[in-house]
Amino acid sequence: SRAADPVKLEIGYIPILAAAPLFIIDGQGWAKDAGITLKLTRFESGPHAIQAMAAGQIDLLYAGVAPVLVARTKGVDVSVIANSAVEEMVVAARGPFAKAVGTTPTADTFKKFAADNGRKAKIGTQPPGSVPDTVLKHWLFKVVKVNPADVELVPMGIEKTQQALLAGALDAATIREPTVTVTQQMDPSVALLATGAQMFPDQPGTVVSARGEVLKKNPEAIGALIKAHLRAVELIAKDPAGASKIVNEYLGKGLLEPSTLEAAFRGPGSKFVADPHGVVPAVENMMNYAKEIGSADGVIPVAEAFDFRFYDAAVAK
Amino acid sequence: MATVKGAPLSGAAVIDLKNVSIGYGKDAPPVLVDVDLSVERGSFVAIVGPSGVGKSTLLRVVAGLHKARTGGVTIHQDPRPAHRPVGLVFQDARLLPWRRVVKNVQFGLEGLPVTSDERLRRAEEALKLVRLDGYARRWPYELSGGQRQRVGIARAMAVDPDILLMDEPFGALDAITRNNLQDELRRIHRETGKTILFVTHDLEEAVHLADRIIVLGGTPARVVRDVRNSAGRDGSVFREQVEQLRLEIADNYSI
Amino acid sequence: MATVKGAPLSGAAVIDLKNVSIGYGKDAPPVLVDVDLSVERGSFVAIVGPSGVGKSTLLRVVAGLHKARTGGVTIHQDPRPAHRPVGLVFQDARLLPWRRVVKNVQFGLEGLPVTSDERLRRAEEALKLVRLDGYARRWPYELSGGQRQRVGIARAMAVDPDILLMDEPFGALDAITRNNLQDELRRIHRETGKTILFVTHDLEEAVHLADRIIVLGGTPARVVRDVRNSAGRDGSVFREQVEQLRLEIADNYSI
Amino acid sequence: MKTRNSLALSALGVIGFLLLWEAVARSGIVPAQLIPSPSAVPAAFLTEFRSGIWQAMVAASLSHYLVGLSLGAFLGVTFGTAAALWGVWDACQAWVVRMLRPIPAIAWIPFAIMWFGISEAAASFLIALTVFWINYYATYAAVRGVDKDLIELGYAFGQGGLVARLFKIVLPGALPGILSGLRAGLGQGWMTVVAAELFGISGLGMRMGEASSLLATHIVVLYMVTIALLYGVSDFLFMQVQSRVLSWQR
Amino acid sequence: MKTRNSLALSALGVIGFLLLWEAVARSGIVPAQLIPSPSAVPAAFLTEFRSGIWQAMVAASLSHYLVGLSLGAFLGVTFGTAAALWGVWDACQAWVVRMLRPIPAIAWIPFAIMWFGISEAAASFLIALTVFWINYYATYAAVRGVDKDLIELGYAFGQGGLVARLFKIVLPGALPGILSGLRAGLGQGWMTVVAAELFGISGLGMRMGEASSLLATHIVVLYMVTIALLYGVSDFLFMQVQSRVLSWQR
Ligand SMILES: Nc1ncnc2c1ncn2[C@@H]1O[C@H](COP(=O)(O)OP(=O)(O)OP(=O)(O)O)[C@@H](O)[C@H]1O
Ligand SMILES: Nc1ncnc2c1ncn2[C@@H]1O[C@H](COP(=O)(O)OP(=O)(O)OP(=O)(O)O)[C@@H](O)[C@H]1O
Ligand SMILES: [Mg+2]
Ligand SMILES: [Mg+2]
Repeated sequence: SRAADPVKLEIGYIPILAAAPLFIIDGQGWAKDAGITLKLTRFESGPHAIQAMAAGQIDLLYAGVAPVLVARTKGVDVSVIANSAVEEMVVAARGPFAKAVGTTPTADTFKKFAADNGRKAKIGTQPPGSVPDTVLKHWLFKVVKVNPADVELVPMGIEKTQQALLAGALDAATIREPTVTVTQQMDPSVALLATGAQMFPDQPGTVVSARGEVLKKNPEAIGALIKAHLRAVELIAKDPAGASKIVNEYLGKGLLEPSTLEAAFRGPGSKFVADPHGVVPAVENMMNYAKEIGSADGVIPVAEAFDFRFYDAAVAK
Repeated sequence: MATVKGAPLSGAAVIDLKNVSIGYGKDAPPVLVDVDLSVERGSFVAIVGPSGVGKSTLLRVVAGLHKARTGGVTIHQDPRPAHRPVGLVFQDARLLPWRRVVKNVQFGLEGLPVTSDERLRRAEEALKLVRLDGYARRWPYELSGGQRQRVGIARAMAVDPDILLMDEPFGALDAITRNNLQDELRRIHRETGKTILFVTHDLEEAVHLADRIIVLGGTPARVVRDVRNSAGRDGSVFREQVEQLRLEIADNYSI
Repeated sequence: MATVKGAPLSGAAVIDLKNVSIGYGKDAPPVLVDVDLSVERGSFVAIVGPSGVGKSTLLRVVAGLHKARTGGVTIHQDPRPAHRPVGLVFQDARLLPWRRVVKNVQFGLEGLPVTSDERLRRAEEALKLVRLDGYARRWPYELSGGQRQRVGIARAMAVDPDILLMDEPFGALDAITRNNLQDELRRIHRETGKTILFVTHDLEEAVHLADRIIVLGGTPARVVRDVRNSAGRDGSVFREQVEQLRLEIADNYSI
Repeated sequence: MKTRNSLALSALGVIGFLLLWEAVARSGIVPAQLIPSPSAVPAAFLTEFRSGIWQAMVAASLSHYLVGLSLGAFLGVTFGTAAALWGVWDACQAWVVRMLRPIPAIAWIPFAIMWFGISEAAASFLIALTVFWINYYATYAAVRGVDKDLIELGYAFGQGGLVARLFKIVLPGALPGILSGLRAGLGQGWMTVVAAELFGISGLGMRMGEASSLLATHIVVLYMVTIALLYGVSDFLFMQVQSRVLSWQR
Repeated sequence: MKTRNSLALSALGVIGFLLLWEAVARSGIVPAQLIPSPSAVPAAFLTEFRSGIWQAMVAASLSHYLVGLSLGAFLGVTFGTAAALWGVWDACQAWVVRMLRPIPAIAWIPFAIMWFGISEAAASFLIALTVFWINYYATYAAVRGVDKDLIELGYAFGQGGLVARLFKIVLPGALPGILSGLRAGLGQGWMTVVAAELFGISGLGMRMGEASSLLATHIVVLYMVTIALLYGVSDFLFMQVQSRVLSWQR
């Protein structure tokens, strides 16, 4: 199958830690070994990437599961073929609010903060319907049981969320690695209020998805790629330090120290899981909850969006 | 500039206005009405009349820059208003501010099949004619009022047109410069047989230069007098002619 | 407009230029040199000379619009170039295109402590003076060349200044309009005792109006003649005066 | 041209454009989820209108837009005039302006957040910023280009003082250029509304961002058409006013 | 003013600005991680320069910028002139333009991806777009404002044909306005570079986006200063050329 002319795959990614397996595959040359030429393209956000995918500009994508599901309802032929990370989103607080709620936030601490400061706590997240918004609401109203009158949710882009948090315009925000670590290094007052698992068990995160056409045309190459993906996930677990050096070439080269990335890999916000099977029920749960709070109209059939063949074949050997 | 173009077919009307009325805007009253004017090849016609009567307007219609409301205008028997081979001296100098003097003078030549060397030669010749040979490289804003007007004259002269329309060309010039240019103009007219339409507010000048004088007057204006003039430069015939015109204009003076 | 301001302190120099030289740019040769000019209150001075000699430039220096290179300029004994109470008629009409005629005429009044009713009254009076009462609501682009120039005259007249500087104000006007305005100017000068500096290229006009005539000539230009004039309107003294001046200018004619 | 003719031609142009768009959307040469056909807009409008979202978003954006536009235009014209008139001030600020000018709205967002928090004011600030630059440069050039002869005229008639010169000569003379800047700013302001509302301030931009992240392109297009309409009407009105104000030009 | 004086004043202005910035950054009145002090820039520059990233990003962005700028400026001037000259064409396009004008660069990104893929061309397209609009409006107004008397002059001297009229009267007469538009576009182009490179096309914008999402603000500021410098130099050169080209103005 190693043809003389290698298969070309264009892969899009969002520059977050959860895309680390992709960087390792490319950095270690594992794709080349499998006769695949990779072209990596960075995207600011999932929707832009999905648009590019719908236009046939990229073949695979490392991004959140939500845009993929949405794209399918719009008739775009994409499937999830593997998982990359789960439980990415955490809630970080800063300044007086972090002090006020401490490490074990309760409904009362929220109420007390609102009363003491004469204003509600402002928590930044992404727009309604997005994963961060849904899981944050789940944590606030289902887990901690905060009175909705005591908080104010501010929807914005993910990058703006971090800036707003550091600027003190927000009291807390949903963020993910590597920014969690970076933020904490920059501002010691930043504290984690909830981990991803606390917010929503098995909180769905970043998945590997592919265009149906590509799956049909190059099944072997995809299989090889998923195998490499599994290897990369293992490497991260076994050797976070080594992994962080490779990943740093792609993510924040010259902007971050590899040690920061290593800390992020070891932090509570990174949990790499390649198996896509477990994601299905988690997504279903999440969608049910989204429907319950009215930020989604209906439930999309989730299982159809998953194509387990490549993962199953890869673990079988 | 002083080349004779073809044989001046004396007697043919090169400018022919038939029952023309002219106005600005749609609903405003007309400025000029009932203008019948036939100018023969080679004649030197002066147009006089009070300020605001419509002299410039008439010239603009002849040049094809303004459409007559009614009536027919033909130049060289051609009723199309465009591409008339006329040279025009505007009442304001109207130089292109982004061209140096010599380039301004060449402006009219650029539409003609003339080499750039020849253009330059003719522009320099025309500048010499108006006594501005030293000013070729100046910008228009660096000129005095009279100098600007002379550049405008040079520009029209450089084209060497069959028909020359001049709107108070010597208005801003001192007596001596004016006399020089009047003499030049007479010489050119004599040598080349151009047809010249010459607006002026100076009766002496009209009588001195033209062989036919058209007086505009009234509101709306019309041609009130059309005199053949054969007065020489000085002497009693000249003075009489001027005085008579002055009286006639005064009679029709209104505005 | 026709109010006598104070008692005309006859004999005092209201315009005083001492050894002035004037030029454009830094390194260019001067346009005017060695100008010594002292104008008494109430006098009517005509400035004549060939085109481009520096008449307008001299006027702009007196008006404080251009700085002399060397020498001293005082107006009303005041050496500061700003806030000189002069009225200026430009050689080009220089109307503000965004103001209607009547508003253009009011322009100079807006700096004075005058009510708006009074402004309007004076503007209308000035427009009547130049025979343009019907044109108050027009835009400048709707005027003929001579009408524009008359609006410029009305603008300066409306201010009713002590010193009136006029740069070929009647240059674009027909004989009759010009005669009317000359008569008005003489009347105003007689009645109000204004000091008038009047640039013209018309020797007859200079002799007819002014009681002193200054001839500029040469390169660089200087005052070549400064004559007291007492010729009446017609008659042999007038003709002689004009002829003599013509000859003198011709002698100094160069440019 | 007569107004009626020109209106007919405009309608023709718009109809042609819409037909082309519809044809492209239906032809399938582009993925349908990227370009919804214009015929999908009315339905989308009804849904959004019934739920009241449309009105709320339009009202919010309009208020950001108007505040930002007026502020930016006012400051732009003021600073542009000042720089064009005073050589010393111009020289002082020339390079500072050159440093600040190319900073994109996106890069200003942190500052907007810092100074104004996540508030309506922050959005207006960002809009004001882009509008400011366009007006600054247009005014600068227009004031520089005012006929020096007319300024001289002002001095000659005792109107050479700062205030008189400014309001009687410089600004009227520069008006055509200033108005052209204002008009360009009118559109640039709407272009920025979207970017300015991407960080948590509700309005058309936020709704578009939301819809876009859910790939609800028909909603995106609805709001794009909404913006187009709002802009179109304001631009049209502006042109009417402009042709009044500049009626002294032939 | 003498060139030397004005340069000194400019330097003074910039130094004052930098000092103010340093003071604000050090004072602690704003969170340090949001505004690094300017003194942090040289060190950041050295790191980025040594790793070769800086050169690569500058080269990439410069090429997007130049292509987009020339294309946008050329088309903007062309269409602006056409619309200003032909009433029929103007009427046809007036409302279509009004619909397209307010669409922000961000909303064009999907189209850019669709038409050009994720390529340099897409970035250039987005830059060209903003530059286009500014030039379009500036040119439109400038051409409209050309002295009608001069156009008449052209007709009188047989230069009334389209080409002659355009190149000998209309464009030279509109030049001051057109140049002011080009200048505004010069800056607007850089403002858009950042937005245009946020979707996977490498360049300054991408690097800034990366750095900003990792909160490496000193790198963000380094690139902002880089852009400022690139823009400042080009604007300065443009002004020199402009004052040459317009030397016929007093
Ligand atoms: N801005 C300028 N820069 C350089 N030279 C100039 C400028 N303005 C005028 N000149 C020159 O200065 C000289 C005097 O000009 P001025 O306008 O004073 O002449 P004038 O006597 O009024 O002539 P005219 O009767 O033609 O109006 C002329 O030779 C002219 O070319
Ligand atoms: N664009 C215009 N719109 C309306 N009326 C105009 C326009 N141009 C000229 N007029 C009017 O038409 C009449 C004739 O103007 P024209 O310029 O032909 O006069 P003229 O005889 O050349 O006068 P002058 O000797 O003062 O130059 C004038 O009353 C003038 O007010
Ligand atoms: Mg006329
Ligand atoms: Mg003069």
